[in-house]
Parts: sequence; C-alpha cells; structure tokens
Amino acid sequence: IISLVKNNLLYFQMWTEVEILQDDLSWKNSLRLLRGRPPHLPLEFILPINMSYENFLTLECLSQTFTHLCSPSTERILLAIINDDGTIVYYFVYKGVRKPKR
Amino acid sequence: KDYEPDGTNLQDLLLYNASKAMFDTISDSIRGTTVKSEVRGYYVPHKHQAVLLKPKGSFMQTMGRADSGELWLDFHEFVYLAERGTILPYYREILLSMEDLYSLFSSQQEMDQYFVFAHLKRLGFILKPSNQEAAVKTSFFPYTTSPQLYQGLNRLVRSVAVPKNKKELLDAPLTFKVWKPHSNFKKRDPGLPDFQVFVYNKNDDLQHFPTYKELRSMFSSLDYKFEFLSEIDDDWETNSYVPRKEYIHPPHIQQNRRLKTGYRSFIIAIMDNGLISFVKMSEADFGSESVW
Amino acid sequence: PPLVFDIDHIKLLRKWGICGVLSGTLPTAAQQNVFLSVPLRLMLEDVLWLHLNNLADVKLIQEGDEIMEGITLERGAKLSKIVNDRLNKSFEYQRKFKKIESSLFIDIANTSMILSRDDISDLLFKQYQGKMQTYFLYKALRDQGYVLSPGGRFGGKFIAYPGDPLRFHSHLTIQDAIDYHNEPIDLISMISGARLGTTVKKLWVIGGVAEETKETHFFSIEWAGF
Amino acid sequence: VNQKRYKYPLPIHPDKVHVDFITLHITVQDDKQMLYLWNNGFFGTGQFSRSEPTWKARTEARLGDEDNNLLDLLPLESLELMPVEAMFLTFALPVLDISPACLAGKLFQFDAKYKDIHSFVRSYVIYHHYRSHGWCVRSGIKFGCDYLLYKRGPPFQHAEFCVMGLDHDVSKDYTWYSSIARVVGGAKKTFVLCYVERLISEQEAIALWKSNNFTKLFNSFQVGEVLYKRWVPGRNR
Repeated sequence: IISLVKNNLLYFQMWTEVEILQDDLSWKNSLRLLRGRPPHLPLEFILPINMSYENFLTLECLSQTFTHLCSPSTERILLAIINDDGTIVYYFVYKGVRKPKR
Repeated sequence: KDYEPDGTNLQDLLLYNASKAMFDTISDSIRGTTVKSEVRGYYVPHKHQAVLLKPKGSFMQTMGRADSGELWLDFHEFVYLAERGTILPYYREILLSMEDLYSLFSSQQEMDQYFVFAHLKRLGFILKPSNQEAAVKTSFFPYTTSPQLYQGLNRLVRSVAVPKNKKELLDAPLTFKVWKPHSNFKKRDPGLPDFQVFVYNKNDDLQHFPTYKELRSMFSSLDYKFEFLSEIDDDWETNSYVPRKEYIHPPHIQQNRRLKTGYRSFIIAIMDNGLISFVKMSEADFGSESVW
Repeated sequence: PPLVFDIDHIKLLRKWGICGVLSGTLPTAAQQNVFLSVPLRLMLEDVLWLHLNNLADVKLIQEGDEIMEGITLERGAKLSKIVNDRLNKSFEYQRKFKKIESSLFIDIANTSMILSRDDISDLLFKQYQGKMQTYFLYKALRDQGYVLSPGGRFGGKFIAYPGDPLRFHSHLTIQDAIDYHNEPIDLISMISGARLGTTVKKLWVIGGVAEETKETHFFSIEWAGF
Repeated sequence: VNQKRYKYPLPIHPDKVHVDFITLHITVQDDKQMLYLWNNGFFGTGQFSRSEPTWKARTEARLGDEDNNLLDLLPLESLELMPVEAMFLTFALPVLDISPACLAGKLFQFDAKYKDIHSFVRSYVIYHHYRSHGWCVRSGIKFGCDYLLYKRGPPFQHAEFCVMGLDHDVSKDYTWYSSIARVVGGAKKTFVLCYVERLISEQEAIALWKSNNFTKLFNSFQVGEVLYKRWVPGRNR
C-alpha cells in the first residue's frame, strides 16, 4: 500500500523526492508518513490510509499523527485515501480552524 | 461582500449601512390595518381556531370555513393573516401581539409546520392540512446475443415494481396538500392537490428522515395530481372521483425521462432552525428498464 | 424553538454575534421569502451561550391556551386598557401628523403584554441525545469570533462567518461533534463535504472534545486539488 | 473506432483473467488482460490513470531523476477491480481465474458474522442490479457516493446517475443526504437512493454465504429506488 501511494505520487501526480519515513506510530495499525515535493497547489507530509465494507481514523488519531510524526511547525498533512476501486484521492488536513482560500 | 474584516473605517461604515437598512426596514414595516379596513379575528382556545364575525377580504377565497356567516380560521391561517396585517388578532377584547400568537402554538412541530405554511403561502401557493377534507372530497381512487446474456443476468436481484400508469396505480402522515396559485380555486371543492408536503425538523432528535419502509407507505398514501401519468386539467376532471366531471355536471428520450423524474412523488420541507429547504422524493424503477 | 420579538433585543444580539433567522412575513413585502421580519428564530446553541454567559434571562414557561384562559376579567380589563392607551396615543400622533379617522392605522405589537442557573443549563442541555458536545464546538468558534448560522443547506450543522453575514462571506461548514477518542471520521462524507467546500469556498470542519482535558480539537479539510 | 473497440458490453461474448490480491486490493497485471477487461464493459481502474490504464503508453511517450527507477519501462501499473466487480466477474460471468468461493474467502474470514459481510452483500446486490440491466457501473467515490451509472461506458456518455446504497430500514442524519445531493447536483447528475431489503433472516443469509450458495443469497434481496432532488417552490408555481 505505501509503495502504491509513493508510485502514485511519483509517476502519476508527478511529485518528486517522495520517500517513506522511518518513524511509525502504532494505533489500535501502524501509521507511517511519506514526504515529498509537489510538482507545482515546500515538502509535504503524506498520511496514507485505506478506505474500504470501518476505518480507524479518529480525531485523536489525527492529533497523534501531528504530534508524533510531524515537525512541530507542521500545519497540514496530506491525507492519501486509498480506495479499493483503484483510485487514491488526496485531501489536506489542517490542525485547527483555517480560513478557506481567498 | 468582503472576505474578512480588514479593520478599516470604510468597511465598518459599509456594515453599519447594511445593518441600519435592515433594522430600519423591519422597524418601519408595521403590522396592522387601517380603521377603515379593520377585520377582527377572535382566538378561541378550546377549538385552537379563530372566528371572524364580519369576514371580508379576498383571502376568504382560499382560507377559512364559513358556518351557517361567521368564518372560522385554522390556527395557521389566523397567524399568517395577522402577520401580514390582513386581520387584527383579538382575544375576547384584547388586541394580541405577535408574541402572544406564537405562544399559542401547541408544539414545536406545529410551529415548524406553520413556518413552512407561511413560506409557501407567501409565494402564492394554497395549502390545507392533509388530514382536513374539503366539503366535496375528491380522490384519484374510486447465447447468441448480448441481450440474451443480460436476460440471464437480470433475474437474480428482485426489485420493487412501482405503479407507472393509471391502471397500476388503481391496482395498487403527510402534512399539507398544496395547490399551485390559481384564481378560480374553490375551497369547498378544491379538486386534487398539485403536491403533497411533509415537514421534517432536522435538529429534533425525536424526528428522523424517513426510512424506505416509511417512504413507501408515504408514497402509497398519496392522492394528488400524479404528474407522471402520460394518459392525463380537463383530463383530471374525468380521472378523479367524487367521476368528478359527472359530479360537476423517441423511446430512449422517454426512457431517460422516466429514469430521471420517476413516478409518484412528494415534497419534504426540511426545517433547520428557521431556514427551510425543499426536497422532492420520487419513486423510481430502474429494474423495469433495460439500457444495454 | 427560541424566538425573539423585540427589535432592540435583536440589535443587541447582533452586536454579540448572534444573528438568528428572521422568519415572519414582512408586511410591506408580503409575497417573498428573502426579506423577512420578526420573530427572529435562534438555535438552541445560541440560547445556551447567552445563558451560560449571563447575557439573557431564560424564562421557562404552561400551555399558551391555558395562559389565555387563565386571564381573569380584572386582568383582562387592565391589559385591554394598556393596549387601548397605546393605540390612542398612536392615533393622536397620527391625527396631528395627517392634519382621517378611517385612515388611522391600528398596529399589532411585536412583543407580548400578557407573557438555579445550573438547573436551567441542565434543562437546556436536555433539549439535545452525544450531541451535547456540539455546543462546545459552537462555543469554541464563537470565542474565536465566528458568527454561526444553521448549516443544513450546506451539508453541516453550522456555517461560520468571520463577522456579520451582512458584510462577509462564510468560511466554514461545521459538522456535528464526533467522539474524539472512538468515533472514526466518516471518510465518504468527508470526501463529498470537502469537494463541495471547493465549489462553495468553505472549508469542511470536523471537531470533538477530548474527554480528560475538555479541550476542543478541530480539523479543517480541503480537497488537495488533484 | 470506439464502436469497434467497445463492440461488446460484457467480457463474455455472444483463458480466464488472472487476478492477484494485495483492505483487499484485487489487481490484474497482464497488459492484454487489463485491456480486455476495459474494452469489454469498462471493468476496473488503472492505478496510475484516471480510469483506463494508459500509464504505460503515457509514460513511454513522456520519456521518449526519479524516472531512472522506471527502467525498457517497468510495468508499474495494474488494473484494480472493486471487490464487487471481481465478484461479478467470477460469480455472474466466469471471467476471472478464481472461484466465487475463493474470492469470498479472501474478502472475509471463515468465521465472519452476518454483520461483517452485510455491506459487501448489499453493495454487490446493487452492483449486479444495475449491471444486469445494461448499465456500466463504476465507483462513485469522487462524488462521495457508491456508484456512477453510465450508458454503455465512459467514452460514450457522461454518467447521469449517482447511486447511494442504504438499508431499507435505516435513516441517516439529514446532513448525509444534503451534502451528497449538493455534490451530485453540482455535477448535474441525478441522485438515486437505492434501498436494499433482505428477505431472509441473518442466520439464513450467513449460512448461504458459508455454503457458497451465492445465487440463493443474492436472490433473497430486493432493491427499491427513490430519487432525491432539490425542489424550488418558486419554479413550481
């Protein structure tokens, strides 16, 4: 799965410098982040998560990801939702309340 | 509109102007009537209705029921007419305030229904409670090819067959009956309504969005001008019963339309803390269509 | 539902960032639904907030019909006199202004003549089911200066404005609170909500309250654009 | 060209396709077989493409630092089948090289309870219902719903319907309906609520599943549809 996201970013979305980070967090599952650079939207953190027929992504889980897997200054992570239909969709998750783009 | 507060005086001024315009309008739009056109409506608590001793006004064409010359208004009608300044609400004499009137609603549900009632009335629709019958009661009711492969496939999953024409309809609670605005409406004999509406408060934990079971029973309780009947106002007179008339006296496009508009339908009015949205729920039947 | 009939009170509420929804027919433009008049309908959260901040006296009331039927003759006469005095004063003013009897205007008043703190809070909270947490999201956003409106139309519990909705576009669609520790985020809803957010320029916001710290946690979600 | 290429709506026309399993992801890796499933009914999605697996051709064209790891071009892209598609291609039409029982075993553990298999069975029943009436049924995830319905397939027409499956006795929070409806409406599609009712008991259903009697199992479900559409009073006067 994690290579699937990596390859999807590298060779479909044309990101560069995508790597799988070493730190992991065990959660109820082992959470691991990727890091990479978008082609054109600084490095971004990416959290891959499977979505199928219940997921485990609670608010607490997101908080933990920010505190334990990212640098303190990280404002957002890119959620890569891997569906069982062959697609991956990407959403930014910001900590706290954000303003929408202007 | 602006994106966000920018701390400038000009923005403050613009906001001040907008807000002043709003409050001036509300303060200046006073409810009531002139002495000349005064019509008093008296609230009668044990009936939860109001009576007009000397009724006059064009609203009588669509609202109220005259008894053997006083006019009785449903509570919704009473509040609505007072709120638009058509009649003066009295209790017997004390002239009531708007707050008094709203305090007389017997439940949140009744008040929500009133909000929907008033919303549609303001647009000119004519509404009656679903459980209230008019004097004259009208009702509608008195493998060598790919297709062979598909025919093998499509017998597995059962699907609900819904009535799609007059015959099937004959072979086969909502809140309001609604008529489109029209000038020759007769409240004694209104004929079939154009729509039926169900009011639902999304924030009330005691209510819920209807399940399919409930939707089906709602669909089967419908009795209105079934708009999907291709075989059918004059036609409606012959196709509804009191027959009413006697009493008074290319394929793929069509298929697409059937799929997109469905068959029997009703409207759900969703109340969200004062904001009302409407949704049309229609029965559909993809199981009786083949699109290969 | 909580309703406000006094225009001065409505002005005051607006100053505090509570806008509510005007719901009554505007008699001068009685055939439309865009511009409406009193009563102003509030959300349960608005009332809780006002009560908990000691900004309003919450009075809990008997059936309306009972109150009406309970009016004694003596009190009725008094009430009637107050109304008539008010009308007469208004008539005087109108006569002078016009200088006629049949064109005098009889106006219907908005507000009514006839009609522990913790206990009250409890009673208000009981109006909710888990859903109580939603109030704490409301409160946290109000504390950050947001003005909140009903959000059902936009796929949320509230929508949040950075200031008075008369002047500003809304920024956020807020979901009902979910259990911070145990309730998984409904990803399908998140996907459609955030997609919708892209078109209506609102972020999709989900939040909950941590049990021990009582802290509210929000996350804002936005489609990444690819 | 399209008429000729997509002559057949199903992979059985009037060597079975090999699948691998990698949450379960069901993939087809052979180029020819990927193309066959796409051409004959638009099954599956290329993992690095929008829908049709065109990554290889695209990348070869693009290439005439990261790309050094790609090399001849490595066959990185697979065609992924939704579990319901895979079920359809083994249970309803014998196209894949695995049996329905084998697929069922991959999807759920042998000691599964009815509640575990319920939403899969519901999804399959809905999928089969539309497929068997001639629709090309594809994932609706991008619109936040279960399925998109195409007439013939994506190259021919836009999808006009978005389907969301629900149990017949379930009521969701209003927000659930309204946000999907707004996304679907924004894309000018029709929102179909597809309700599914089980006509046998849970015990019977799980017993049928475990005895691999899928025909009887799926035959014990009934679907009914309701269209959900925003209604504007001012436009209906």
